[in-house]
Amino acid sequence: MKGWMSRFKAVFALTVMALILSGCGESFLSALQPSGEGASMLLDLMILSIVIMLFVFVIVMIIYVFVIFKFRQKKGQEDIVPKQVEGSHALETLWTVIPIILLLILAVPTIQYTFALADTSPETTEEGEELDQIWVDVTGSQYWWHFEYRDIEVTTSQELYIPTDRRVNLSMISDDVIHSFWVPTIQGKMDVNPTGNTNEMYIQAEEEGVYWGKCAELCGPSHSLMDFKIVAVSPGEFEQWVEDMQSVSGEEEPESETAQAGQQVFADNCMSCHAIGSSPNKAGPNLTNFADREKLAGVFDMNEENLREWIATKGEEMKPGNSMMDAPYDLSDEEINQVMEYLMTLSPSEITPESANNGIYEDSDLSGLFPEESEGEGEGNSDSEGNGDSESDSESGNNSEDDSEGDSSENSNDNSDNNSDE
Amino acid sequence: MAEDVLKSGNLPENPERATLEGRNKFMGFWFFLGGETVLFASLFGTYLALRNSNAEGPASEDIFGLGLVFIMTVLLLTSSLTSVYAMYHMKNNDFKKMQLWLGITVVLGLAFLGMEIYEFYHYVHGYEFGYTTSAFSSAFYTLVGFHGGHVAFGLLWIVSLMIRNAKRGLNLYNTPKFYIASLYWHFIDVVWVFIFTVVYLLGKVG
Amino acid sequence: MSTTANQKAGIGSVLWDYLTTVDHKKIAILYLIGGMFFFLVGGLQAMLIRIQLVVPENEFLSAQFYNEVLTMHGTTMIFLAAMPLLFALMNAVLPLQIGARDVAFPFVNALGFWLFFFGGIFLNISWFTGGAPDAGWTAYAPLSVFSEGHGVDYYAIGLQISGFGTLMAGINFLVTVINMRAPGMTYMRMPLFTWTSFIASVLILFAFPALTVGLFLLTFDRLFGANFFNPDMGGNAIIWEHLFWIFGHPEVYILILPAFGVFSEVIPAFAKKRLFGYSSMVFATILIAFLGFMVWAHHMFTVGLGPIANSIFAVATMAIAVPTGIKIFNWLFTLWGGQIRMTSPMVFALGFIPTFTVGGMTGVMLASAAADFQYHDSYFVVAHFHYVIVGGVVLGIFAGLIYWWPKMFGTFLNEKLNHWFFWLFFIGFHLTFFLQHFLGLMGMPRRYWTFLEGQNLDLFNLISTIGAFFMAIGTLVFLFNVVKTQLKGEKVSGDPWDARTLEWSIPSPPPFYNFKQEPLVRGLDPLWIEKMQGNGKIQPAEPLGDIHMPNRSLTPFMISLGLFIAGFGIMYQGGMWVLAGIGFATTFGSMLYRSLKDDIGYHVHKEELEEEGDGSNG
Amino acid sequence: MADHTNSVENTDKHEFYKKKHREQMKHQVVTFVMMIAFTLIAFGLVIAEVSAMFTIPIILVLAAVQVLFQLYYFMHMNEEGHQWPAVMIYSGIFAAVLTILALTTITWW
Repeated sequence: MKGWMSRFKAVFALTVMALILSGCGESFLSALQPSGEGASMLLDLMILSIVIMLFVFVIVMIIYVFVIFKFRQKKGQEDIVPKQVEGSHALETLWTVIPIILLLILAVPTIQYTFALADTSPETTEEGEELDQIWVDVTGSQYWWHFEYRDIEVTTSQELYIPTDRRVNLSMISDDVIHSFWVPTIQGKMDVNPTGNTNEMYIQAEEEGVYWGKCAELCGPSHSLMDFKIVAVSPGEFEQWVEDMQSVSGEEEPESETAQAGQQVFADNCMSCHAIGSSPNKAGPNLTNFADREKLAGVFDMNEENLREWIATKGEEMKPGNSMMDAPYDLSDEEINQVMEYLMTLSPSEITPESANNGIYEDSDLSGLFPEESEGEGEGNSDSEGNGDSESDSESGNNSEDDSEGDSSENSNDNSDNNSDE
Repeated sequence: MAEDVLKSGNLPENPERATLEGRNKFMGFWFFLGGETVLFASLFGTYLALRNSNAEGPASEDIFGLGLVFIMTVLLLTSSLTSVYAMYHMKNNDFKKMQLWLGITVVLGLAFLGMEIYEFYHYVHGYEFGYTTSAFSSAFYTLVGFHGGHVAFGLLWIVSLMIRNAKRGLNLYNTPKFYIASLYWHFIDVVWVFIFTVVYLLGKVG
Repeated sequence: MSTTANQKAGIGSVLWDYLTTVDHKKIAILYLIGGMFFFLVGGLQAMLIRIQLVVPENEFLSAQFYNEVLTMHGTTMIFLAAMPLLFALMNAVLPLQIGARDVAFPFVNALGFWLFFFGGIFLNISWFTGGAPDAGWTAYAPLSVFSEGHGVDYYAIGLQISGFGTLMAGINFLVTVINMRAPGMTYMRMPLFTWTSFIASVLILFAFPALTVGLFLLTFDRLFGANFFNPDMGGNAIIWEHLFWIFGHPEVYILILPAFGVFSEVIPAFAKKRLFGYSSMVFATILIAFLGFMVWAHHMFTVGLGPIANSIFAVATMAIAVPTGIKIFNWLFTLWGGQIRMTSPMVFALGFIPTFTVGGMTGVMLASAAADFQYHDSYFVVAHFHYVIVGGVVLGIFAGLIYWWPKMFGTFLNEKLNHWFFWLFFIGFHLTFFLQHFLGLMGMPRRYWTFLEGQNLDLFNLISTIGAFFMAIGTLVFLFNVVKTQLKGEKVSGDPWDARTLEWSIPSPPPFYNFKQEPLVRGLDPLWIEKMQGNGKIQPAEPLGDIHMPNRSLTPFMISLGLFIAGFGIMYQGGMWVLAGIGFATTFGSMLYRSLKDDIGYHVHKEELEEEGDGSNG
Repeated sequence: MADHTNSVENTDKHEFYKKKHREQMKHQVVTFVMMIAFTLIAFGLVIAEVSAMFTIPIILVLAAVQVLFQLYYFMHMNEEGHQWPAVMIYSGIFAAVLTILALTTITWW
């Protein structure tokens, strides 16, 4: 009877709790309004722990309030000497055993979820076939994010496009100090270490949308401005986006004359740090689809005024301590205008953050992105598995290998390049 | 009791713990050694984590020579024994012999320290294995250097005790001091046992 | 030699008295002044932080300055405010509670204080020489290694100096408890505050060396080109995180355990009942300390240690909730059936119970490794540790200060003002921090200089800032109360609270030798026993005789001053190496002086003692 | 807490102590010889290049035993009045083992 009652109470409390919590924050940012598999699991776990803890809290408070009102000394009682109780084995055993049970209830799902979230092996369909995995090499730098899609030669920065039909695996490393990759609505956070300790996690969005990501580890003055976005689009849109991005070489000539002049200025002054088209990680963000971005430098509204200030002041006031402040360029107002015009032409794809919010769902099995699949299921799978394996090798703590590499952050990038050459 | 403690003469069994001050020193110093254990553990841990991170500089197999290390080990182990002898004579209230054995301890310690300095010099100039060469070199010099610093401090301590008390023999005021100095010396030896095992021998084995 | 009376003296001689004192009660006052000073400095920094976050995209502080303020707020509050204030209580009370005339190492005790003091000053000088440390109080490498200027050097060297002081203070208390207890004061009769201070000292002994090493490595990396944390040369930043948290987690218990001890004194005293389940309280304390050493990696769940390590540390962390829960229920059941007097220390203790329970709840939630992926480094964590440290440690410190104030100073703080202080502080605290739990889950990471508009974070941040002002006003009320009370200087009896333990059996403030005759302890809560079964006075364990006292000494001050000077030399190098030479010469010279000079103390003679009344609390 | 400042006059007792000390000293010399022997074995194993799988555990065990010798014989932890030192040293070793384990297993992955 008691068990039934408590279960009922738990379900009731859970529902109420979920309702209260979901009123908190914005749907693109709040961990309490999950839109991804990981964040949903985590919210379940959070609610379970809150319910258990509230149960304890309520008991403590009942005793507490009772005791304070009941046993407060009243006028004229100053001489009463209460009984000096030494303790009670029964009671003490009770409040040792019950917490242990409650903690066990929490510990079991905790461990399950901890392992589940760390699992980056391929997903399987209902028929037991392995889905192709998308791996993205993430690099965190002061104060921006770089994303390289492994095997499909697409590079982007600041805004990561993912399809909604499957998990996207991330392999993360930092270029300088420790950062932490956090998209509260999609998945819990994971640190991005500089030391050759590559971290892996998966993200999965259940619905289309633009989700805000944050850096969660103090990384310098502009730590609070190191935002990024996850743009979750339907698989068909994602496939198209990839194809559009792949077709950019950076040599395309813009239509207007000002923009052409801007392209020249850009090539002379900016190309040492920035790239357009697929390229290895450089000192500054990749600008292939710059004009499609929702935000400038991750946090500012994408408008002319902001862009001008950014280029003219190198973001000194906007993002203190950013590494563009060291860039040697010196542009005239006219040149800035030209570069701005050129930058605003960098819109290679129809698929933009708007596509994530337009409610159009295009289906695809993404097989176009994995050409080796057509040669035969088995081979394709083993190949993508191979990637996972090479990563898990380094995960198993092969010290000597990692150490001897010294600059293994670059090596891991090289590896992925090699893979894509094959 | 105060002034009595300065009188030399017959001492009770365990003179180092005969006074409250002595017991306090004795206890406090042991606890300090407990803390030192964690200090060296942190250094050992750091070293073990970085021992393969030689960043294209020399690796442990390339530079460590076991001959020198073996001699250093024997020197330090022997000095541990000689300081036990010193305490033996202290407990028998034989001041002269205690001083003699402490003197031998100091000489052995100095020899150890000299060889360590030679070893470092050799690495830096013979192998270009400097403090800033790699994470491995930093960890190596820091760990072994911390131990060397402890040896140097221990030598200074014992020598100043010997000089200070040279003319007045043993009493209840200075026996605890001698005793804890010898505890310190043994502890240094304990650390070295791990250094030669973990740093040098494991460095050779790989 | 025996200067017994505290005659009115000039500023110079008072200053000299405090510079050279080895009396644990005066050292307590020094710790109190130092700790309070830094508490106010840290509080000011907290206010700056809250003002900056009052509205989105505020530009009250620059990004760099904000990072310096947040780093120094954390560092100051933990190392320079909370710990010394606890040491103030321990020094003032612990020897009295065990019936000792002094601590085991009076000289080392003074040295501990001066090292802490100079370390703290050293750290704060950074404000005036080009910028304070800016890498967070955790100083994660490699950010702390790459940090420009000398800020982080000040952090590393300043904490190193004050860390030595803490270690010595810890060893001193350990030996004091083991060797200096009065006859009859067995371990299981020791007051809980003594027990928890003892266990906290054990933690200090084993936790601080890890910090010492970590700080050395950081110093070497920054100043001498070592490569421990430099990824390009094979270094590994994770080592710093481990070393820091191997120290940092026990540090949390170093702070909270003595606060638990304070509550375990205050609650029985004002419930007029002995502590419920004394032995399980002792056992729980030991268990917390033991488990506290095996859980540091729960600060590192998101670092990428892998699911196996995360699970192990998650379960170990959850286990700590059990002994902590035992404590909470034991306090509640001490109250049960008692005669509760709502004095101000008691109000603090009662405010602590629900607040700390919330802190403990969120602690268990954080222990759930996977869920921590959401909480970690968000405002949820900020809220959690302020609930534990303000709701536990700070409330404990103030409860203890107010409770033992008569014993330390012989005066009585105004109760009405204390209640005002409590309510302003308590309400302000919950306003400030409760909503921060939600801010964190709503997507606000910690250590954010500014937050953007349109994220629905504005309202809660505003409320939080308003709460912070309440806390500030409350603290000012307390300061006003202290000044007012001390100016008035009304003397109180030895036992103004009608309390239970040994420290209340002697006059307030106690004579410099504490106990005229060693007390004979007949059980737990010795004074209570004598009140119930005897004449209310503790029986002596020895006939009146000469009392041995240590000599005063300036050496601790000089040793610390030397390290302080040397710190600048090591940091600025170049021509400043001279300073390092001078500093180390001063330090080692003073140490040599100390060890060469026979310092055997002096005696207070029986005849002098007889003139001074019977030494009871009368 | 009386202090035994009065020295022991009794010569018989004195002789007894001396004899006891000599006994202990013998133990300590034996200990020393064994420590040297252990050192020789450890170095010998490494120089002889016996397989690492075999050598590493052996030399670590030899080191641990040497440390116990130092603690119990040279530092007299086997004598009475050493309960607290033992508690603190073993606590220190406990913390030390955790530290080293963590730093060797979960700093690289």
